[in-house]
Order: sequence, then C-alpha cells, then structure tokens
Amino acid sequence: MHSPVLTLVLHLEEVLIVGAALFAIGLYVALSKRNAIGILMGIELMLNAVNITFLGFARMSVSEDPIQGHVFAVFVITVAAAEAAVALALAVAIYKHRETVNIDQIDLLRW
Amino acid sequence: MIEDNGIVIAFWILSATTIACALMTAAVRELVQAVLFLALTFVGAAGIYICLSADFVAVAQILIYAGAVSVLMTFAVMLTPAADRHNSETIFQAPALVLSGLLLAVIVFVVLDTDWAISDAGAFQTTAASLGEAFLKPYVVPFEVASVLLMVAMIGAIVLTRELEEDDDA
Amino acid sequence: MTMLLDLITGYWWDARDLSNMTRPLYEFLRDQGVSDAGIFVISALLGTLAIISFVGAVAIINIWVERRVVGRMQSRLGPNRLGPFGLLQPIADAIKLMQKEVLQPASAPGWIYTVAPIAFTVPGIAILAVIPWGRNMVLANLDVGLLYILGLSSLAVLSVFMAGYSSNNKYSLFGAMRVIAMLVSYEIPIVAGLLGIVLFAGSMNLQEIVLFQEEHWAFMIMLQPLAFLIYFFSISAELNRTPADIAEAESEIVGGYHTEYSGMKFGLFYAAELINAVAVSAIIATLFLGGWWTYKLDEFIPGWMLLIGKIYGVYFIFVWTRGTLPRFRIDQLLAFAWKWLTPMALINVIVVAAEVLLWNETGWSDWFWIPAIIAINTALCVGLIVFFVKVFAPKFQRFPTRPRFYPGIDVPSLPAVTPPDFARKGGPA
Amino acid sequence: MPVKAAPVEVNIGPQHPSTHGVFRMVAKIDGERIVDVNMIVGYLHRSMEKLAEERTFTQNIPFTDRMDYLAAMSGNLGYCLSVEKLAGVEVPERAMYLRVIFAELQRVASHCMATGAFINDCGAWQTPVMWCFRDRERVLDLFEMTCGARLTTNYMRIGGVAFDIPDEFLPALDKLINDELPKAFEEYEELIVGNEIIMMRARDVGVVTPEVAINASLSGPLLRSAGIAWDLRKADPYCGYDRFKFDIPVGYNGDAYDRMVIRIEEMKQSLRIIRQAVADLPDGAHKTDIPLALRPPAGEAYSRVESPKGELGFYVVSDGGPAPYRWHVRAPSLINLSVLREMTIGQTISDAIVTLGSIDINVGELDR
Repeated sequence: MHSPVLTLVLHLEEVLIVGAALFAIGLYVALSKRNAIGILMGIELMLNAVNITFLGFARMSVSEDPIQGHVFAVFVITVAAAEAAVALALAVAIYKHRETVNIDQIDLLRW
Repeated sequence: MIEDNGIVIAFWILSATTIACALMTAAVRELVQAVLFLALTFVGAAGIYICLSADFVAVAQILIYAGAVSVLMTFAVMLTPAADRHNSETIFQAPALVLSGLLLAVIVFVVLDTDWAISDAGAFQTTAASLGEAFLKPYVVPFEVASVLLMVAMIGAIVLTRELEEDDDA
Repeated sequence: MTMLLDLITGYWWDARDLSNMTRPLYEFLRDQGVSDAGIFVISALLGTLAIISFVGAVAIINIWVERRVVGRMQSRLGPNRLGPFGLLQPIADAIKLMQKEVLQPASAPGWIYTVAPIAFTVPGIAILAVIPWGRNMVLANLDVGLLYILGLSSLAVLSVFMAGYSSNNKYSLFGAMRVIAMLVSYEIPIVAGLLGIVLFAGSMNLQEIVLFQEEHWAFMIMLQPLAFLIYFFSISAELNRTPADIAEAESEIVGGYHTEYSGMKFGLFYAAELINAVAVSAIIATLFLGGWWTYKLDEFIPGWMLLIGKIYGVYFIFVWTRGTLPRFRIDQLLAFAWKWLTPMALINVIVVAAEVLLWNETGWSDWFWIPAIIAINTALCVGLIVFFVKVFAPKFQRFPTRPRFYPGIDVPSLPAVTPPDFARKGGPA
Repeated sequence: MPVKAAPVEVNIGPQHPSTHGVFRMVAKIDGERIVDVNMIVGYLHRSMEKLAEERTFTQNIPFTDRMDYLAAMSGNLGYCLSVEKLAGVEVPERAMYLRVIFAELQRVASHCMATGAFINDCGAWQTPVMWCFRDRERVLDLFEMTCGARLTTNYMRIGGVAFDIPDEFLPALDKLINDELPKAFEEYEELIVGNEIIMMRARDVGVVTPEVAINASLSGPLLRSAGIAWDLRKADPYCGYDRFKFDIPVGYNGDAYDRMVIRIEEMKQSLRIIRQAVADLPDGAHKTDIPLALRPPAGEAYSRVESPKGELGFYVVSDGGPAPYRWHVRAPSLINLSVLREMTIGQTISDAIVTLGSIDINVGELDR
C-alpha cells in the first residue's frame, strides 16, 4: 500500500485545526453580520465545524464505540435543519412586521 | 492518523476549498452570492467527511445542507427586499474579528498542546448499517426526540409564517 | 449450444459483464510493476472515462431521439435532412451552438453565470457513477447510494437557481424562484416515496436493491407501484419536464432560467437536461425495473444492454408525457406535492413498514409474501388514487364539458346599467 | 398578512412567445400575482383605414386579407357585403353559397389555430398545436386549390367571388368534411376536452360575466361563453345564413375552458352548414359584373359578419368617387381585448397567458 517515495500523514490535530478555523470564521460571521440571514449562515458554518471535529475524533481517537461520533454528527445535522427552518421562518415573520431583516433595526425590546 | 497519500491530498485540497469558501461567505457583499459560497462550503465539508470515512454523514450533509438548508436560505433571501440583500457588518466587526481570532488561537494552542489518544483502528468499512444499529438501539430515545424536534420545528415554521386572515392593522 | 456458451463465458471479454475485464487488466498492470494504489487510480479513471463517454453519447443520441419521437407524436417528421434519418442533426446543432457568440448580461454576477451550466451538468453525470450495470459492473458501489442520488439531484436545482438569479432578467428570476419553491415541496415525496424500497431491500446500496429483486424474483415496481408513480411524477417536476416544467415554461416566462443563455452555455443546459433525464431513467430502471437483472434474460443478453434498453423505455415515457400533456400552474403543482403525493408517500411507508415487519416476524416463505405484498400494494395504490381523486380533485371537474345549444338567438335581460360618465375633464361640455 | 413587496413590472411582450404577435402587456406583478396590467397596442399598425381612402373599392379587398390574416375569407366577405350594400349590387345565388362555404371553412381554420395556440399557452409542448395545424393545412389546401393562395386569399369580390370552384374541389371538400375533420375533432375531444390538466388550467380562469360581456360589447366565442346565445348569422342573417340549420353553442361559466369547447363545437356546426350548402349549391354565375372602378352613390353603409373572432363590422362612407371617403373597421380582436385588464388582475402570470390565449386576438386585426 505504501508508496516508497513519499508517505503523507494526516494527524488528528490537523483535522481539529481545520475545524477550528471553520468555527472561527463562523463565529466572526455570526457576530459581525448585520443581516439576520447572514448571522444564520455563520451559525451553520459553526455547526459544520463541530461536525468535522466529531468525525475526526470518531475516525482517529481511541473509543469503545467510534460510531458515536457519527451519531452525534447526524444529530447536529438534524438540529441544524430544524434550526434553519425556524430561524428562516422567524426572519420572514420579522420582515413582515418590521419590513427589514437587519438586526440592528430590530429593536423592539430595547426600551 | 491517516496514512493514505490520496486521502491526505484530498483532505488538504478540500480543507483549503472549504475554508476559502467560508472566507468568501464572510467577505462577499451580496447575500445571494454568500449563500452560494456557503453551499460550496457545505459540499467541501462533505468531502472532508468522506476523507474521514463518514460516507453516510457526508451524503446526508449534501442532501440536507447543500440541498435543503441553502435552498431555504436562498428562499428567505429572495423573500426579503433587494435593499436588505447586502451582507455588511455591524459596528461589532472589529470585536468579532478579535474574538474569533482569539478563539482560534486558543483552540489551536489546546489542540497542539494536548496529547491525544490516537487509535489505529483504521477506516470504517461502512457506516450506514452501524449508524442504523446505533440509532435504533442505544440512541433510540434521542432519535425519537430529534424527530419530535423536527416536527415541532416544522409546525413552528408554519405558525410563524402563516398568513393571518383579515389582519390588516400591522 | 452449451459449447458456444462455454466458449463465451469465463473469458475476460465476456461482454455480459465488462468488469470481467478488470482481472486481466489487474494482472497485466501488476506484471508491469504498478502498485495497488496506482491500479486503483487507473481503474477509477477508466471507469469514469466509461461513464463520461456514455454521457456524451447519450447527450448526442438523445437530442435526435427526443426530436424524432416528439416529431412523430406531433404528426411531423422531425430532423431528417442530415445523414440517414437525420442522425447527424445533433452534431450540426452542436457545431452551430459552438459557433454562436456567447452573450452575457452586463450586470450579472459573472462567476455564477458561468458556473451554473457546469453545476447543472455535473450531478447528472455523477449519479450515473453509482448505477450498477452488471453483477460486478458498478463504478462506485456506495452503501449510501440512494441517499447520494437524492443529494445530488437536489444540487442540480440549486444550479438552476444560480442560472436564473445571475441572468439578471425578470423572467429568469421567476424561473429560479419557481424552481426553489418546487424543490422545497418535492423533496419530501421523493424521499418518502423511496423509503419503501429501502425498507424492502434493507439497504441503500443500489446493487443490493437489484440483488433483492433478483432474489425475490419480482421487479420493485410490482411491490411498490405507488412509490413508482410518486417518484416518477416528482422527479419529472425536479427535471423540469412537462407537465411540471414551470421553471422554463416557455409560453409564460419565455425560457425561465435559461432565457439569457446562448451559445455553448445554453448547449450545456440543453444537453444536461437530456443527461439528467437519462440519469433519472437509469435510477428508475434500477430501483423499480430490476436494473440489469431481467428474469434469466440477463444470462443471454448482457445486463448492461438490458439496462440501457430499460433506460430508454423509461426515457420514452418521459418524452411521451412531454409530448402530450399541458403544464400545471405553480400553485397546483405545489398543492399536488403537499396534498396528494406527500400523504400518499407517508401512507405507503407505513404500510410497507408493517409488511416488512410481518414478513420478518412470521418467517413464512417468500413465495407467500411476495404475491401477498404485490396484491396488497397494488390494491393500496389503486385505492389511494381513487380516494384522493374522490376527495381532493377540484370540484369544477364535474361541470359539463360540452356547451349548451341554442337554435336561435337569446339575449337575457340584464339589470339596468348606468352608463359611465363620459364627460371629459376640462373639455367642452 | 402577506409579505409586502414593491410590485415588479414585467413586460409581457412585444417579443414573447404567447402574445400572439406584437402585443404588449406591461404587468405589475407581486410574486406571481398580477396587480395591474397596462395593455399597449399599435406595434403592427399599418394605417389601413387611411390607406383605403386612396384606393378603389376593389383594391381595398387585399387589406381585409391582411387584417385578420388567420381569417382572410371572413374579412373579404364582410368588406364586400358592406360595399354591395352601399352600391346596391346583387349577388348571384351560387356566389352566396360559395361565400358561405368558404367563410365556414375559414372559421374551421381559424378556430383550429385558436384552439391549438390556446393549448400551447396552457403549456403543452406543441403537440396539440401541431395537430390543429395539420387540420388547418387541409382547409388551406382547399383554398389554394380554389384561389391559389393559402393565407391571404383575396377571394371574395364585390358582387360575388373571384373564381368558380374547380372540378376537383367538391370531392376534396366532401372527403374533408365527412371524413378527415370529424375524425380530427374526435381526436381533439380525446386529447383536449377531457384532459384534466386543461380543466385545471382553464376552468374558472378569465371569467366573463354576461353583464360585463354586454357592457364591453364583446362578441364571438367570448360573448357566447358567458352564456349569451348571440350569433350574427342568426341575429342579422347575411349571405342566406337563415336558410341553414345550425345551433349556437353557448357556455356556462364564461371561462377559458368554455371558450375552447365552444370553438370546437362551432367547428362541428360549421361542417354542418357546409354540408347543407354543398347539397344545395346552385348552378349559375359566380359573380355579377361590376365596373372596375365602382362608384357607389354617395352615402354610408355598415355591414357586419360573424367572423371567427366575433362581430367584424365594416363601415364605408362614399362621396360618389371611386374610393371610399371613409372606411372604418369594427375589429372584434380590439374590442374583445378591452376586458383583458379586468380579467387578469388578481390572476397569476400563467393564468393571464391562458386568458389572453382564450380571447383569441389577432394582432393584425387589432392594430390594422
């Protein structure tokens, strides 16, 4: 199986760092964006990053039952789908009332 | 750790694509383009999952994220007016940048500093069957809860966006 | 006869299963000193090449098939000038399309506009990779093959949105929005409809599904007629084919998402539509019509030839519906998905789950269960359709479809109507 | 509470596959619903009515071909009738019967086109329109046999018809009306009338109430679909239409579907009239001789015919010269179109296209 010339190796740390990078981008998007849908995108990015981490652990870490990582990933996807549906419904509902989805203009609860 | 040249190369290419697309999601001004970049990110993440020998999750990712969630997002974006379709930042841009940078640094430090217990069990041959086992035996309660959650979410979405009849005062 | 069969079977060039070629190829490459990984890469590339050649051939042949068949349905000849029976017409079309100037809307986001036709073509090709063409003849034997297909077919819809959005044209945008609305509605009956098959076969692997049909000596369409109907209609909606082609609806929104495309970019859309149709026909042939297996027939005729025959049989039905039926309105189409197909698919899943449970628990012979299930599901299919037609069909369909006849003129006396005030503002009184 | 959005303005036409020519609807659209429609006509205006004042009465006949180019015979007939009324020209019996035969054949051809185009607007991928074209071609073959032209026939003359029918005409007509067309109509019934999707698309779409129909002075299938049995062939018989037995098909709801079935039924009634006319076809001259430069006495005349689109009226004023002093055409396409705005507001785009298709306008006649 091994090529005699060059053997590339992928460590768990590298997978985790990729996940962390994606998570940081997602966090930045979620915190900084003005548009409610933009924020939602950041949250979805973070959930994806978490999934990469879960699957990386499931693939490479010591575990009695490595399929658990996959189970969690599937649950994350499920929750993300539910969350996306509700959040987008909320965005549309807010748009109906306020005619905007920019969160800095949605200040009903400020006073 | 994975010692397969093809998979390692694929992982790095996919990671680069995914992170680049995620950065574009954060950077582009137009919300629709951001959603499309996000869909690409999802597809790239699915590729990473395949490299991590998670075929079921990868395909579910494509089906749900790239197929459904991004489509829902485009739907929501198109429902809002063109004036709201820019992807600009609030005044929290700089703090957010600092915070996420800090978080990244902390995670990277922790990841590199920790001595992970690495197994050499190798790749899963197939995950769909064992996932099914897991869902229907040890995780049956969370599984049912998740389905209830989905139903609640569906009902909630319908209730939120329902058109109220004869409600013209708002 | 047996001697002839002996002569044919057992050699790598036995055409019944082209995967027999892999063994000598493997040995040859190994003798050349290629490592296992290298052999894997080479064989994967060869398989991909085969799929892509098939797709290219399909894209060229189907232009001719579709135009010719529809022409026959429309009581005209179809292309008949270039080559025998007009067979060279697709090549002439392609040359014409390549020569055309590619126009791009000035204010469109350019990269989306360019990527969209490519993104539309890729899923159709990628779907064909998991189709089993013979007992060992499958390029990617994915365990989650069915899910893979569903995921990819929803990606194609996103690319349609990209095309419609980036064209910067109102008609295109209408097409894009219609596609999105349709996808959100039709994803559910598609997935729920196919669940029954997964329950029966106990696997999402397409090869396993074919083997299940072989083992139980029954096409899945007999076990799951309702799922077939649901899938057929839903997928023709996702494929933008009549009666559900609301996304391109040329009589309403001109061309929908590809209104602004010209030259080879349009050609790619045109070809991809045919490729997707063939890919979906291949899915239907594999899932419902036994794939390469056909009641012992596959021992004499190569399975992949049978499969191609079935694919074109299903494709003919697609062309047939396209040549016959008018188009639904978008609200009717969405209502059809939510009010008819989704409940039907859910009921179907519940019934199938009960059947499979009983089948497994009772332990009775398959020879009892297969006919029983065929009978139950056919009755269910007919019963559900009749029930839904009775309950949900629009009431106006009971109106007379013939006019009244009057031998003479008859003007009803109408209530007195005050004529509108024609006094012009500012004009002479 | 619907999502509020600024209506989008969409130009349906002048270059659009379903506007039946260069007709333009500027539609304000909220989502898929039409909020407002502004109809813009005049892209095909050729000022025929003004041009006619420079030409002799006979030279004006080709204009009527090019008005409703799908029903050239009806236009010819209406114009010739008005000039005959003005000049007091008697028409021979045979010419009258020939006129009836050709006008009814023209109705079949025009209704074939209207039905096919309507189904095409409903979204069928051209199969019905090709079938209808096939049958229209058969009728046009007869026209070609008689007068050499298929579309712009220029067949009727003041005082009769241009040519007598050739010998092979009657056998061909017999084959057409007794064999080919009835079979074709059976095919339409199977393919179109009973089609569930057509019902879903066309039922309750583009409804015209009897009040609106009469107030807007609609005519033709559009009026009859609203439930009013009004047909100029019965109400104001010309060309001896009172000698033939036929029925007026009348709809129930005034929707697009009714208009379609009425057209199909009218084609059958036309065949009935043609059969009677062929059976009674007298011998004799096909044309009265009139001076080439006909100078009718000063005065005015209005005569109207039931063209396939509706009441096609010609108003001719003469000052005793060889050319009309004033010529005005009451074009059914234009007047039938006037209700389009009321019919389409609140509909979806798809329904608006179906409604427009069911009115069966002809832009050549609309703009003249």
